[in-house]
Amino acid sequence: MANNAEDIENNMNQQETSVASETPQQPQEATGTRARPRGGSGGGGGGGGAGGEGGGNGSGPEQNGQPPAARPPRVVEAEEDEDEELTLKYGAKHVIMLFVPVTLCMVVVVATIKSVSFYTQNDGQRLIYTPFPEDTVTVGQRALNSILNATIMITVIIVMTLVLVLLYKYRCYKVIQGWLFLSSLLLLFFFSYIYLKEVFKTYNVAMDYFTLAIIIWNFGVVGMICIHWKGPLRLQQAYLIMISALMALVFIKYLPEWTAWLILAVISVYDLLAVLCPKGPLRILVETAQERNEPIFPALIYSSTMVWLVNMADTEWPKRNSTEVAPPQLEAPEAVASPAPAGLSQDDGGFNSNWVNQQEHQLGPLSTTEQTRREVQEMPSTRPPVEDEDEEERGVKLGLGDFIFYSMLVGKASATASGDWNTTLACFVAILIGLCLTLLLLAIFKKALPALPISIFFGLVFYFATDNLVQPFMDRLALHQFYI
Amino acid sequence: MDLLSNKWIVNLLVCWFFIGVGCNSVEKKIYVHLNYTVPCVRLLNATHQIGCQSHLSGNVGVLHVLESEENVDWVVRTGPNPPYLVILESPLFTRSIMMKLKNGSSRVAGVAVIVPRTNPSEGFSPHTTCPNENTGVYSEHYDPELAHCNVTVWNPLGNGLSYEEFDFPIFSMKENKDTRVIRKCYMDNNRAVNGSTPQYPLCAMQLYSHMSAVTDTATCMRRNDIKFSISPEMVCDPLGDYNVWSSTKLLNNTAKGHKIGESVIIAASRLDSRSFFFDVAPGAESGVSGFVTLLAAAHALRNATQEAPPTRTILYTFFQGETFDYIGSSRMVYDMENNHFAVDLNNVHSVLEVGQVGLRADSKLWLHSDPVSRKNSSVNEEVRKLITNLQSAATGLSVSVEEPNFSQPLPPSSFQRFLRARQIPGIVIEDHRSAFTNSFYESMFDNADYLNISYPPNLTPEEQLEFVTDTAKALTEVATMVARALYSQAGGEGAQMSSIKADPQIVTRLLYGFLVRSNNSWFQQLIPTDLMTHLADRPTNFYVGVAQQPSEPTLLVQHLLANLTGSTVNVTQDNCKNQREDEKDVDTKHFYFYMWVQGAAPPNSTKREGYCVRSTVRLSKALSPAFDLQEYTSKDYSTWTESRWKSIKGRIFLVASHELEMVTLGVGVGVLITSLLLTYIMSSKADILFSSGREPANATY
Amino acid sequence: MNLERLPNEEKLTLCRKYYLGGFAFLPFLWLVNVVWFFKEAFVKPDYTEQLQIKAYVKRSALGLLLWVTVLTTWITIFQHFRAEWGEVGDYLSFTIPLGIP
Amino acid sequence: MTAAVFFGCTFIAFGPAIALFLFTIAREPLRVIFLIAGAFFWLVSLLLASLIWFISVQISNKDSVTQQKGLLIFGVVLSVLLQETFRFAYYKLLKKANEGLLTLSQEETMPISIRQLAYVSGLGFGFMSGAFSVVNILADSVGPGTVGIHGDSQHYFLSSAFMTLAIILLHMFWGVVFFDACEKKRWWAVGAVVISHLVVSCLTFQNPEYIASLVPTYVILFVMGIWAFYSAGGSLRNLKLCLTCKDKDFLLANHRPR
Repeated sequence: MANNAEDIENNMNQQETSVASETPQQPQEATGTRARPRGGSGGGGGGGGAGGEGGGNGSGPEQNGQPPAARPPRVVEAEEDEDEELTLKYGAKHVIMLFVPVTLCMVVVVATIKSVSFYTQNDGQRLIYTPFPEDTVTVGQRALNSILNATIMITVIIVMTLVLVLLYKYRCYKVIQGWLFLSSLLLLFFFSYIYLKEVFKTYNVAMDYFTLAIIIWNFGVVGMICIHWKGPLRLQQAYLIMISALMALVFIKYLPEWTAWLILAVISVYDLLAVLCPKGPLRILVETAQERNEPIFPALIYSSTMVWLVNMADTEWPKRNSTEVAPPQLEAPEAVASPAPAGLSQDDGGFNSNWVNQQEHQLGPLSTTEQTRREVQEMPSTRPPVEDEDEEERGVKLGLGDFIFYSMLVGKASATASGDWNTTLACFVAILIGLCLTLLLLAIFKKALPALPISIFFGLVFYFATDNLVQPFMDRLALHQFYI
Repeated sequence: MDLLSNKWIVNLLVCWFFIGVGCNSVEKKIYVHLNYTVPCVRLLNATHQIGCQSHLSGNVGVLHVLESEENVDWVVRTGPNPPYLVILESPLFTRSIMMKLKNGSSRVAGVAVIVPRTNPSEGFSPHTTCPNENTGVYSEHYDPELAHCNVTVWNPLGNGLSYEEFDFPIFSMKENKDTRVIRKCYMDNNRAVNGSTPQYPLCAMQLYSHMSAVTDTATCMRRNDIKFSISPEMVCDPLGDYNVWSSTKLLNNTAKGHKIGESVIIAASRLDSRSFFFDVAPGAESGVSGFVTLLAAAHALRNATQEAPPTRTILYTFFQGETFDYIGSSRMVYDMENNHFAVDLNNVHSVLEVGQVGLRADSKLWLHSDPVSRKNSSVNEEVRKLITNLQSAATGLSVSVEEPNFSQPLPPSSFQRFLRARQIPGIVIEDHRSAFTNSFYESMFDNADYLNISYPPNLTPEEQLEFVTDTAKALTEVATMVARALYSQAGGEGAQMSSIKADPQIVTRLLYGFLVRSNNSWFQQLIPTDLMTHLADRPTNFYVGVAQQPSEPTLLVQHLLANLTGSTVNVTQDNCKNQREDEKDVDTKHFYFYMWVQGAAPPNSTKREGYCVRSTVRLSKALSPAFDLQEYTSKDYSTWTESRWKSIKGRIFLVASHELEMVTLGVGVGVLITSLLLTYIMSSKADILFSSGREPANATY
Repeated sequence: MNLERLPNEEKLTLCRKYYLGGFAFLPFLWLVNVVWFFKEAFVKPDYTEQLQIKAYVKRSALGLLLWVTVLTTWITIFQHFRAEWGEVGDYLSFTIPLGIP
Repeated sequence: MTAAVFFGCTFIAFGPAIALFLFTIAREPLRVIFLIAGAFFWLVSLLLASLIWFISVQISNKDSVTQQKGLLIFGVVLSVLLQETFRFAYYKLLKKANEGLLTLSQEETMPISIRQLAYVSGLGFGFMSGAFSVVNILADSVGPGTVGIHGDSQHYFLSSAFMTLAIILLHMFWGVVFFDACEKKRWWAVGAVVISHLVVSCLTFQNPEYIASLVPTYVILFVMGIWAFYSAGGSLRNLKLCLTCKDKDFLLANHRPR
């Protein structure tokens, strides 16, 4: 989310530069200063600007990417008039283009939660990373346990981040790639397997192994093709959504309640730090990526860019897209990868032991969701300047991690809130507002803000508030049929 | 970290303020959930499935209270709004009506039987006319004439309802708040006043009892074994429990198989019973009368056997699951044959089984024996001895024993399983000459009232516990007779005879505990603390249940037997729990069973003073051999399994007429379409409509 | 990825790869191929590779149809006879419905 | 079978709202965002109201039925007032945001007019309040049963749906009138909005006498509709024109890219 926050923003400073483009000094400072707060923005002034802006749109970054002086003023003039319109319009468009997939993901999760009891019933299994049971006698004990669980999880996340950074720093691309591929394979095949089984069980229908094999095989392989190789964008997006939904469902099932809430909270705080703290591991990663001037290893990204390109397709130079399509393809694998490893657990006994490595895989990439957001911002800066001018490039990319956490929050809300739809609704709106608010705040205050914290914060607040305050109130109202 | 702090604040809010936040009030407006519902569940054997089954999402039907048998026609034919959920007063719970409903089951969503507080006047037995027909000793090759109850139909009243299969749920309800609500709901809404069809909204009911298993035991056991999943799903469990046994002489229970020089007299009785419904099985006459008598006899024999031990050993055995094709006895015989039991069949000298002895017309008991095995002279010899022992034992008591005519086969009894293995002399004591006198055999009415265990009004539970009823007195006599017979049969000298007397106090307490309230002070004294949860304020349920852990009656009988036959020893609680006299003692546990009972509290304090009881009481598995041999289609062993289920519940509510529903839908669609059209026009014409600005479609209405 | 941006020969190779891939028991791939290249094959103005694309799309559609028929018949057979097959039916089953034979 | 009731009620309650959303909101990202923002503001107001209500319930004694009902009524009134306050706050915020946008953009016009904002935010309020008041009822309308075993009217679902419909549309109209009044500094109009909102809420106190509550509500709905129509710049003349379809000149006159 943060990325299209910055996305909007760079539109702003971009057209500010254009406003003040008579004096090439100002913009540089402008971008320079504005570059600071951005987590992802490596390499100081101009580069920083690039870092921030790359987020959504291919267009922004290069414009302040290379020193503004280098930019022909004419171009700026050309852009002027649409730019202020774009300021909000495109930002808004991007947000909407994210609303749809996020909503879809949440709908899938909530529908599953409401219908398939498997994901809500607690059969005592826990992730190895949340070893402390929550069915304790005293509240205090439970609180303590959940805190411990969350701490363990978050430390694991941080550790995995570091591991990834190191892997990247020493150019073990092959390792990362292969591992991601493998894990994505396992995810696509195994999670969908479990999901199917539970669905069939719920509706009490018979299914034979032959048909099952065909279904899983097709689903998995086509998924791999679409995500790792070439496939219709819609299909690719659908797969990414499904994957995050499956991942979220697994979290919802295997994370104890309080632990889940705590982890959500801590994750968003972690994201906050990752965005604003000048010396985060992500930042190091990003900077190295910038030095090497290359997209970081495939990231965990839902890309809406291409959707948009489709509309403009025929009017644009056909040449461009070879480079254009690159990012999504590269990004995709890890998108799959992160949740994937949870797929490692195909067995009934010794469940936990498996969860260990699953988690290790999982959490690593998950943590990269934030970083990948940053990375995506870098990517456009590596593109040839040819395609900078057209606004169609301003696609947004949202880490699948965000999908997962958003859906996890909403799903957990609908699972735990005693069959009350208001709570689910409230959490949903709160999260969308988290997206919107970043935009509104940007529109008002013009400051770069990370997104996950806001959404999750609203989500948590509204979950607890609605579940404990609003729900009884609305319940009484419904009882007497009063309307407010 | 503000997120955290905030979260915690909210959590604390929850902790403090979590009051008065009930479940959804609209749901409360719609549904009334039934609290006390007893379903009939699905059981399976080698060939059939019996019992009831609802859809996965429950069966919904419009309530209809059946007034008479003719009224069934309304349900299965003429009634205007099927399917119906039939409410039966228990007098109408007959085979003919149930069969009509079963055949018309497309229009029957379910049945709810309302059980009255008082027993019906005429007899009712949902069991078959020839209980355990195929697994007793009287098979075609044993004696064709006697097979299939050709000579005597033991349970003439049996209508076999318990062995029918219904594809709709059948629940039983006690007369209580629920039934009042149901009746009111029915009267208010569904009552067809003078023939006119009732108007919507109608009162309806939904019953959930979806059973997992299907077809037969072989199928469901096979599906149990298919475990290719993270969470393997069991669909059925074999019926079974534990037999309780105890011996007057010490038997090394660890060394199985033949005991040289050991000659054992088996004093048997059955523990379990059943009824049409799942967990109402009082079995007063069919089960309790027998084993209470045997318990009392065992107690009466304690001193005699300790002071003057007879030459032979008396083995008290209480068989579980006899109702379902002799699970307990067949298992014990199987174990004896395969040397898995403390003794084997060669050690068995004779068998004396106490059957139904609760109701005795003119105080006669009938000694049933097996005509086929008595053709063998030596067996006949022994049987005669046993009979004479019994007759001599009966002298001086208010009971008289007689033999039915020679050619009559044995009634359904555990002894048949022993005969099946080999020709062992034995007698089955019953209170009926040919057919059962018990007119509620294996039904929910076979309860304390039927044994006319009644107490004078305004007695406290404690007083009731101590009050000696006539039934208790009668059973005491029987117990005394049985005890003396056993003693002499075991070769004890006659001097002791007169001293062997059953205690009416014990008997009445036992009857009270098993048939009225197991949660009484006496039982509480005689059990370990961890069994307190098993005690309840209702009659014990003697349905055998599935073979996981010992059921309530088994545990009760085990501990009662231990207390009644065992002796208190001065052993610390720790040692007692570790089955040893003291720290260095390792081998008494082969002979003895120690248990720490919580005892009584002295009058001035509330803390109970526990003590250690040492006895020879043991539990032995009562799981049909068919499941060890994995012969799920076995002909000669019990193959009964009980299906699993997810939820058993029922609720009542009103259903709206389809017209109203359709109207609602129609209006909805209409509103949608009109608004779509209007909005489209508005938004297309918005420019003109709001000339001073484009304000689309906010004047739609 | 965005088809319109592809030069025709790449479209052709892509379509061919999808078509060939479909033979690995991947009817879904064929479905994707058909849907994805339908416009290319039948709507777009003619160009040199279009004929082949058309052929591939048609064959994919054919294969897809074949698969659909095969699967539906098999599933109907299975659902109908599973109970009668008894043991075999159970071992063929991925999920066995509860409570109904 | 009762799925019919579910869909029927859903269509009744949300049909117009959905239609409006599809034809006028969905295509414009900004509007969607402001819609959701409006929903959010309504949510916050409800949250505050229920917080106060909850605390008051905790300190009151829970046994006296009358007191609980009184508290509930108090809660309703409070939440109505809070809603209108938040409407005002939202108005202020939008003004601020628009100014912000205005400063950004060289053009005088902002990408979205205040009237559109009024309409969109009103609809947002309506959506959320409608959803919150009816979604659980809809969820229960699926089940086999219908209301009435305790003697309630069996038209519970239907009336709830119609009431929700009225509330949604009313919120929309209130939004338009309210913002317009704020623009023109006609505070009496603002007062009128608040009063009418209060009246509508208080009318529902006499449920389940549905006639007594629904009919006046729909009268108010109609009046507010007309008012909103005029304050949104509509007029009879416009209406005639667009009915008689002599609008070519208008199309030319104020044709704007949408």
